[in-house]
This record gives sequence, C-alpha cells and structure tokens, in this order.
Amino acid sequence: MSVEQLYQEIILDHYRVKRNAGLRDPYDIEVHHVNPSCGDELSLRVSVADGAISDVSYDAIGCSISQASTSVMSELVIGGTPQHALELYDGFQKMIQGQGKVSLNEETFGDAVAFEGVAQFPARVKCAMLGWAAVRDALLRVQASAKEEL
Amino acid sequence: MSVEQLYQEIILDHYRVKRNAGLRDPYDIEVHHVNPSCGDELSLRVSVADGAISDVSYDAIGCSISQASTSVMSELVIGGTPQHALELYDGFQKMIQGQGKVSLNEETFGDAVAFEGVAQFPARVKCAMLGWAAVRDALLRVQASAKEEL
Amino acid sequence: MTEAYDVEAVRRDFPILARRVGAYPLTYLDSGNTSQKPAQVVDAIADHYLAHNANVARAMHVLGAEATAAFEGARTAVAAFIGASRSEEVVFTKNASEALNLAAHTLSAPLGPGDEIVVSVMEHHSNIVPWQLACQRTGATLRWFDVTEDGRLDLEAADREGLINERTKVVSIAWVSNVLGTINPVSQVAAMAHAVGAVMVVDASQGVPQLPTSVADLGCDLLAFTGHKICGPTGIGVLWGRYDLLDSLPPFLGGGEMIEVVRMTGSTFAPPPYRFEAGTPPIAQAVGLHAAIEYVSAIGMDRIAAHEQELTAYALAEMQKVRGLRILGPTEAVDRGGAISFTLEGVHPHDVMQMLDSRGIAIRGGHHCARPLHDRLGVQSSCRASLYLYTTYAEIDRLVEGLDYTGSFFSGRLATTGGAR
Amino acid sequence: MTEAYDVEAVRRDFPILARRVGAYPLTYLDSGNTSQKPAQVVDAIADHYLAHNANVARAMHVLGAEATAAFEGARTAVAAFIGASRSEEVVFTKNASEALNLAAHTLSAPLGPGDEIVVSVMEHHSNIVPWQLACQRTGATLRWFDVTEDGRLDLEAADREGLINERTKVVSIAWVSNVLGTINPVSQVAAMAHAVGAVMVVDASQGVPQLPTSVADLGCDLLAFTGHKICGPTGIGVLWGRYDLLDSLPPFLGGGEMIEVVRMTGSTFAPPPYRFEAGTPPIAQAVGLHAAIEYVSAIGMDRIAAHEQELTAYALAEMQKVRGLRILGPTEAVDRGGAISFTLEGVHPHDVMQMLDSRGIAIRGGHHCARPLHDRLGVQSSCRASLYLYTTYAEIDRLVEGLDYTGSFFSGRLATTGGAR
Ligand SMILES: Cc1ncc(COP(=O)(O)O)c(C=O)c1O
Ligand SMILES: Cc1ncc(COP(=O)(O)O)c(C=O)c1O
Repeated sequence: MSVEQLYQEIILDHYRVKRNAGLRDPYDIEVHHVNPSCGDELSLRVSVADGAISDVSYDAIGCSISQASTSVMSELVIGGTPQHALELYDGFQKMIQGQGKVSLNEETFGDAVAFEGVAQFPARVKCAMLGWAAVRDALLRVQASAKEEL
Repeated sequence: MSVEQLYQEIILDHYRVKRNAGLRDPYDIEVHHVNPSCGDELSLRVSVADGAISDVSYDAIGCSISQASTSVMSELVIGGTPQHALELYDGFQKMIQGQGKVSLNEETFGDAVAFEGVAQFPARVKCAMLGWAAVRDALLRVQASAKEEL
Repeated sequence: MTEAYDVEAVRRDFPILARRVGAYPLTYLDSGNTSQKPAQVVDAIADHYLAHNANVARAMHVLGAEATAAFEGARTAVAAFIGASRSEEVVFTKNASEALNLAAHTLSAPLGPGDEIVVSVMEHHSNIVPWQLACQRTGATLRWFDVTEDGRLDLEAADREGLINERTKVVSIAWVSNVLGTINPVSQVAAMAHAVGAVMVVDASQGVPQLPTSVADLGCDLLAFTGHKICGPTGIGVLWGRYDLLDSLPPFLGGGEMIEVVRMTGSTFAPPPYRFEAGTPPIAQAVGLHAAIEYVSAIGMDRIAAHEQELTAYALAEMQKVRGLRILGPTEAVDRGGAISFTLEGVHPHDVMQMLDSRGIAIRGGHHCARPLHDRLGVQSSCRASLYLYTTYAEIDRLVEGLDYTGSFFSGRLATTGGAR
Repeated sequence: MTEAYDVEAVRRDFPILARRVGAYPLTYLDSGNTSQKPAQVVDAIADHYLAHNANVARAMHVLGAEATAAFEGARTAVAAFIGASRSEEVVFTKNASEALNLAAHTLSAPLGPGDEIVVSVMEHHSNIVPWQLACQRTGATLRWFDVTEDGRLDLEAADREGLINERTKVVSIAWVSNVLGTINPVSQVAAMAHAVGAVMVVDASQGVPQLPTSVADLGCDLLAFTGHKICGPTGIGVLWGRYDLLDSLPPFLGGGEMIEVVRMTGSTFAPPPYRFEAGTPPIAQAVGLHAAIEYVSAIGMDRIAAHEQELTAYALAEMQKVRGLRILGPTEAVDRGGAISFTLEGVHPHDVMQMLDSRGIAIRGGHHCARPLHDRLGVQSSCRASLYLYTTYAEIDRLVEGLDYTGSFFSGRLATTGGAR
C-alpha cells in the first residue's frame, strides 16, 4: 500500500476545497469532537427539518484525511433522512475498520469510496471517522431531544 | 564461604543461651528497633551510672545472628564507658561492612570476632547490626538528655 | 488431563533452572515471590527492542504502528486470558501494588466519615496500606475479616459482627493468600458486597498465575494482578475493571496521553483504559506479558493448576513429617494454592533460609508482606516454600531433607549425635 | 573532543537502525519520543532474567542476593551519573510521569488555599496535569511562566507579575523543552524559588539523555527523568531528591516493602528511597537502565551533547530552506537541545508524518503532549524531528528532501509541474 494510494486525488481535492464548510445558522444541535492523539478538532452543526437533514455545517482543524472525510460526509448526508445518515455511518465504519477487506458500494457512498485506502493505515482510521462520529452524535442528540418533547 | 563458617559455635552458643537477656529496671532509656525486611524486633534498655554503662537489658525476637550479636554486644559494653561502647560500635560496623576485608582485634572484641564470617553474607549484615544500632541509639539519647539537663 | 504433565520439558524452557549453587542444583521454591521466566518471554522482549521499538499511541510511523499493535495486542490477550468482555477493561500498571493503589485512590475519592472499607487480616500489605491511606485521606473506616484457626476467611464471625453492611462501600480481598495458600470464596464475598451496593475488588496476584481465571465467575468489579509472578517481566501489572465502573472513576496519575484536552486552566480526561495510564506505558513489558500468557496458555492453566495441586498435596504430607515443623494455614490441598508457610521450632526463619540456601534451596523467610496475619497467628515470622509449573517432586524431597538437617543443626542434635537424616 | 565522534560505530550497536522501510532505509528522527536501544542494554536484561532473576530485598537466597545487588547497583550508578551525593536519593518509578506525580502528591500534601504552585506554559502534560490535580485536591493555585516570541522562558514578565513570591511553595519546570528544544536557565529559576522558600522541581526527561547532568549545578531539590529516552528500557523512571527533603515527605503509593511496621490499625513507613517504592520494583528495568548509563557514559555525555549540538545546527539551517517551513522555538543552536518542532504551510502534521513515513522517515506529529504551548504559539499542532547520539547528517538530508517533496505534493505543485527537489 503506497502513500499515494492513501492520498487519492478525490481526497486531496476535498481537502483543498471543503464542501459545506463554515458554521451556519439555523441549527438544532452543535457538537464538538476532538482526536486527542493528534489534536484534531471539529465543531459541527446539524439542522433537521421535515424528517430530513437540511444542513450540516462545520468548522474543522485537522489533517487532510479528517477534513476531506468530513467534507465528503456532509455531501452524502445533507438532504437525506437521519436514518439514512446513520446507516451510512455504519457502512463507512465497517469499511474503515475492515483492514482493507470490506469495500463500499460506489452508488451509495460516492466520493467516500476514496477512503478505502485509509483502512490499510490503522493510525488514520480515527482521522477518517472524526466527522462521521460527530454527525452521528449530533443526530442521536436531535432524536433524543425530539423524543423528550413528545 | 560455607554456611558452617557463618554459624560459628560461639554464635550458636550465644543464641542458645543469651547473656543479659530480659528487660530490667532501673534504666535511663529504652529504645525499640526493627528490621523491617525480616521482622526482627528488639527492645533495649541502657542504664548509665558514674560515667559507666551499668546495665544493658533487652527483649529480642530474631534470628540466631541478631540474637547472638546482641548477646555478645551486651557483654562487651556493660561496665565500660559510653564512649568505649561507641568506639566498639564503629569498629564492629567497619568490620561487618568490610566484605571480609576487615578483621577485629580479639583482645578488644572477644566473642564478636566470631561474626567476621557474617561480613561475607551481605543479607545478614543488618541482623548482626541490630543490637549494636540499638545500643548506639540509646547511648546517644542518654548523652543528649544529659546535655539538656546542664 | 489427557496427557501426562511433562515437567522436564517445561523446565528446559527456563534456562535459570539449570543453574547450580556450589555443589548443589538450584532448587527454586520462591515462585510466590517472583516466578522464573521462560526463554520465550525473554526472546519476545529482546525482539521487540531490537526490531520494533517505538513509543505508542503518539507515533504514527511504521515503528510506532508496530509498537502500538504489539502493546494493544497484549491488552487484548490479557482481556481474553481473564475472561474480560472488552480489552478496554484492561489497565496496565507497574505492578499489582499500583493497581490496588489506583483502585483505592479512585474508589475512595467520594467517601467520607461513616463509610466503611473492608479487607481481611490475611491480606498482603499492598491490599492493606493503600486502603489505610485512603481512610486517612477521607475519614472512612477500615474494617477487616478475621481468619479461622485453620487459616480460612472467618465468614461466620463477619456475619455475627455485621462486617458487611449498608455503610460498606468497598470490599477488597485476596483470591489466593500468599502466605496460607487459602483460596478464598471470592464470588460468595462479592455477592455479600453487591447485596449492600459495595464495590468488590480482588487481589488476584497469587490467583491468576495459578488458576484458570474468569472475572465473571469471580463476580468482582475490579481485579489486580502482577506480571512477574506469571512468567512475565517485572515492571508491569494489570487492573481489570468493569467498563462502566472504570468509566465512572476519576483519574489517578496525571500526564502524557491520559488526557483529552489540556489547558493551563484545567484539563479533561480520556476514556478508560487510557485515563489511568499516565506517561509512557510499560510497552516492552506488555509484550513480555503477552508472551508469558501465551506460554502458560499453551500448557493450559487447568493442567498447571492440577500439577500444583498434586505437588502441594505431596509437599504438605512430607513436610509434616519434619520434626518441629508447623504449617500455617490449611494442611490439606483442598481450596489451596501452592504457597506453604511454616515455622520450624527453635530456628528463626532467617536461619532456615540461610541453611537451605547453602544447599541451593531458595525459599522465603520473614512475614511475606503480611505482618498483620503473622501477628494474628501469633508468630513473628515464618518460612514459605512456593511452587509453580516447573517444580518437581525431587525438589520437594530436597526441601524436606534440608529442613531435617536444619532442625538438627540448630538444636545441637547434629553436634551431639553427628547424624542427619 | 579529543577523538572524532564515530557515529557509524555507534550505529552498529543499534540493530534496529539497519531496518528498511519498503525501499528506504529507516531514518529514525523520533528519539525525543523514545530512544532506540543498543544491543548491550537488551543483552543485560536478557542475562538478568535468564541467570539472576529473583525478587529483591525480601529474598535472601543466592538469586535474591544477586538480584538485589544488581538492583541496588543500578541505583548507585544512577546516583553517580547525575551527581547525587547518596544513592538513597534515587527513587525508581515507572516513568517520568510517575516521578512527577509522586513529587506533586507529596509536596502538595500540606498545601491549601492561598498557596501557589508555578510551572511554565512550555511544560509536557506530565508536568502540568499532576499539579492541576494537586491544586484541585488542596485548593492551591496553579500559576505559570509564559514564553517569549523566540520560545524562551519569559523571566521578565514573571518578574513584572511577581510570579514567584512568598505564596509560592513549589516551582516545577522542564530543563529542556520537548517541543522547542529550549534549555531553560534552571539554576537561575531555582535561586528565585529558594529565595522565597519554595521547592524546586526539574523535569529533566529531555535533559538527562542529552546533557551531562549535575543535580548540584542545576540547584534543584527534586529531579525527574525516564529510562526509555536514554537508551534504557520502558517501565522505569527516576525521581532524585535531596535526602532531607525526601525524608520529610509522606508516602505516595502504599504496599509491599515501603513500610516499617504494618498493623491493621495503622502503619509506619520505611526511610527513602524505599518509602516511595511500593510493590515489586522494576528490577530488570533497573538493570537495563544501568547498562544504558554505562553505554552512554563510555561514549561520554559531553561528546554526545556536542554531536547533537552540531547536528542540530546543521538541521536548523537546512530545514529553514524548505518552502513554507516555520521552526517553533529557537532557530539557532544556542542553549538548545535536539528537538526541532516545525509547521509546513498548508500541510497538516499528520500528513507530513505520513508522507515522510512512506519514505522511512520517522518523526512525530501532533502536540507532543504540550497542548498549552501549542495554544500559546497559536498553532494547532506541529511536527517534530528529534535527534540523538546515532543520528547522521545523511539522515537530516533525507528529512529535508522528504519535507520538500511533501510540501510540493500537498500544494499540488507536484501534480502540476511533476517535479520534486
Ligand atoms: C519533557 C518531558 N517530560 C515528561 C515526559 C514523560 O515521560 P514518560 O512518558 O516516560 O513518563 C516526557 C516524554 O514523554 C518529556 O519529554
Ligand atoms: C497477594 C499479593 N498481593 C499483592 C502483591 C504485590 O505484587 P507486586 O509486588 O508485584 O506489586 C503480591 C506479591 O508480592 C501478593 O502476593
């Protein structure tokens, strides 16, 4: 596994031009996640309206893998249902922890397939998961507070 | 160095029949010393009168080396001056820590020469010193309290 | 056991056992103090240092990844070995003593006057002093189980006195006594502790090396053991804890990678196990412990336990034939580990040790870090022979012969009659 | 230096340095994180386990005496190496972090609200978090030295603010910064501390491995360092302390042989260093540390320091030629150790590390356990190359080449122009 396979052009592209970056209003929940071993930090907001994720906005400091992964994630989940986003999380996590043995369906995962190389670099798994873990956390909190309101 | 040289007949003899054993009155100071690594314990009293050690009495639990050494020590110091006892302490300590390179004057040290073998057994040096360390401590305290009274 | 236990094959893995002491072969009967190490463990450590050494977690280069995989692999292996449900439940410490101090510090943090901590009078100092210090800090009260005349935990007296009650917050006892060999009914005590909502801590320093271990069967919440008694290196111990409990505990030592975010004005802390591992952990030692666990697992902990049980029964029977010898603790090999403490009438343990040592026989003399138990039994100190997977019948015979000789030597019988057994 | 420094001869003692990473030779520039180990150290550990292994202090048989002599011999060697006046001043811990926690726990025991503890913003977490926890426990206040723009301790600001004053009870700073490389004026700060009656603690984790050490010249009262950064094993650290001070401190961890008399109702404690060494100490690790100290001493700490100084000067000069590279801390090799932290514009340290790793070059990326310093310098994280006695000019050249390539790769220059330096 060469490092050039890790740094796919798609990843470098998202890293250089991050999609949906910047914190925006309105939002339902903001979460703050860190990766203590390298100090990566992510503030992420989600907004859910009419059963769909209407926006994901974020402010991130981190490596190319974590930033690009967050960027790709935001494109994949915006517009879908929270349930769909959580399913994507599960699939992505399974792949990234699969040590190269699990691959993603390109139709469903789009640019995220570029991260298959990351699964070969255990030390970078946390980087690739940072944005995904944050959005999952945020969505679960939105759901929990929705339940409480019932 | 064989173990039979360590356990000289003189030592076994003092171990079986301890001289000056038992705590007696009157006394000036009582000290309590322990050897934490093996749990040996010694309560020792000294009584000084007219510039001479009039009595050393003790209650000891311990191995043959520590008990015999205390017994031999008591015989050597009773009747002499505290100063003489402290000099004996220095001489005995020097020998016992000398790893077999230092020997004792038999005239001055009597039965204590039997402990020269102990110097070859570093683990037993503390045992042989227990009674000596206690009597030194007690004598220094007697002197200190005598000074205070001046 | 399907196959006979081949102790000679085991011994070949331990080069030190071929040593001679003067004219005598080494007879190492001090394994309860520390075990010997098979070449497999020593080689694993050397290979780690010479080919894969790097710091863990922080280093993401090739060597760092290898060292991290080795270190975390050891954690996973330890978890499996003691039947833990998650590897995150395994905290590496420097020894069992640090593990017990960690437990005492963190569990006692919320305690105050009126709360009670319960240990037993047969504990090792490492399972007494940390709780005494915790009581000093917090104002809680230390109470303890007594032992019966035959060296078992006195559960009846405890019941009568209401030792474990609604004020009890922590119970911490040894699984296997390092002095008496007694195997304590840990799961029963754990049930008593849990009935009043107390946390159950087990000092398994002598248990894990000798018996198949399942933290679930023991029913405890925290369990401590040490690497050097189970064929592993010095410098490493383990605190296992239920994840939920660990997660609720405050940090112990600070620094390094046990943090989440450090600011000069205050810090937040990592989840378990990292919260409790301040500074560079014992990396090569974890690798060595992993090799040790693989070594004993390959032989089989059940077979090791059976070997020790048989040998202990033999030793107990033979030693009781020595004139003036008194066994402390159970005299039959029932619910009993392979540590046999004893006194020899008229001969101080130091002298027994010395005499045996001159014949190449290594035992321990003193109070074996259990002075309160010696006080309780009314003996100032004792001798202890302790067995392990490499111990042979012939070694027990040499011990007994040496004890006979020692008794004669000091009682003067030898000098008078000239005869040893 | 009388003789040229033969770095190739040194490298032959470190088998791991001959490793290759894919097509590239290993270029290990992460010695500030942990150093590599010479075969001499690994062999000493193996020999101890295979021929002399036993527990210490408690065991009086032949193996016990050998192990005790080896362990105490290591203590004597460490004492001589750092210029301590007595070997009883050397306490063995599991790492520098434990040593600093020991200092923080015991020194803070008598403190309360109104008392102040002073550290610096450039400290490693292990010299911050223990003091934060101590302040939480006691109500004392944590204060700190700032750094100047060029990464030196800001003594002027400290003076202006009255940082060290009659309320100051402890001052604890690093001798050599693990991020900036800065060598701090420890003896000057110690004089400031002593003038107000405060205790001076030095975190010498990066100092002792790199510079000849004299605790007297440093003027400190306590000093901590760690074995694994000075060619020694993991699992061992050292706290040195003035004997009188150590003797006045309460115990830290409880258990094992740190006691004098244990009763269920209360215990008394052994004199230093044993009071602070609960449980079985890192015996084989002390043997390994002893071998490491002999190894570096045979080469000469002055020559090791000179080698590092020359190489650091070269590295600083060459690295500053890399486009977009910014050095954190002193950019000249004056009062400076061999850790060089830097950022590369537009490329996150993780990515720098990964790219260099693919070329066999091992550096560290992140905040190097010094997040407050990174906050202070306004960088989220950084890269760090750190040198040691076995580092060569060729390795620095490979680093610089790798950095050029990395910068180009991520800025897209490479893709556009196809050219690397
Ligand atoms: C300056 C400094 N202090 C303390 C430490 C902690 O050392 P250890 O991780 O061995 O406890 C380190 C190394 O990580 C360091 O560089
Ligand atoms: C029952 C028991 N608990 C605790 C310990 C302490 O283990 P360590 O000295 O490795 O901390 C020991 C061994 O000495 C032991 O036998």
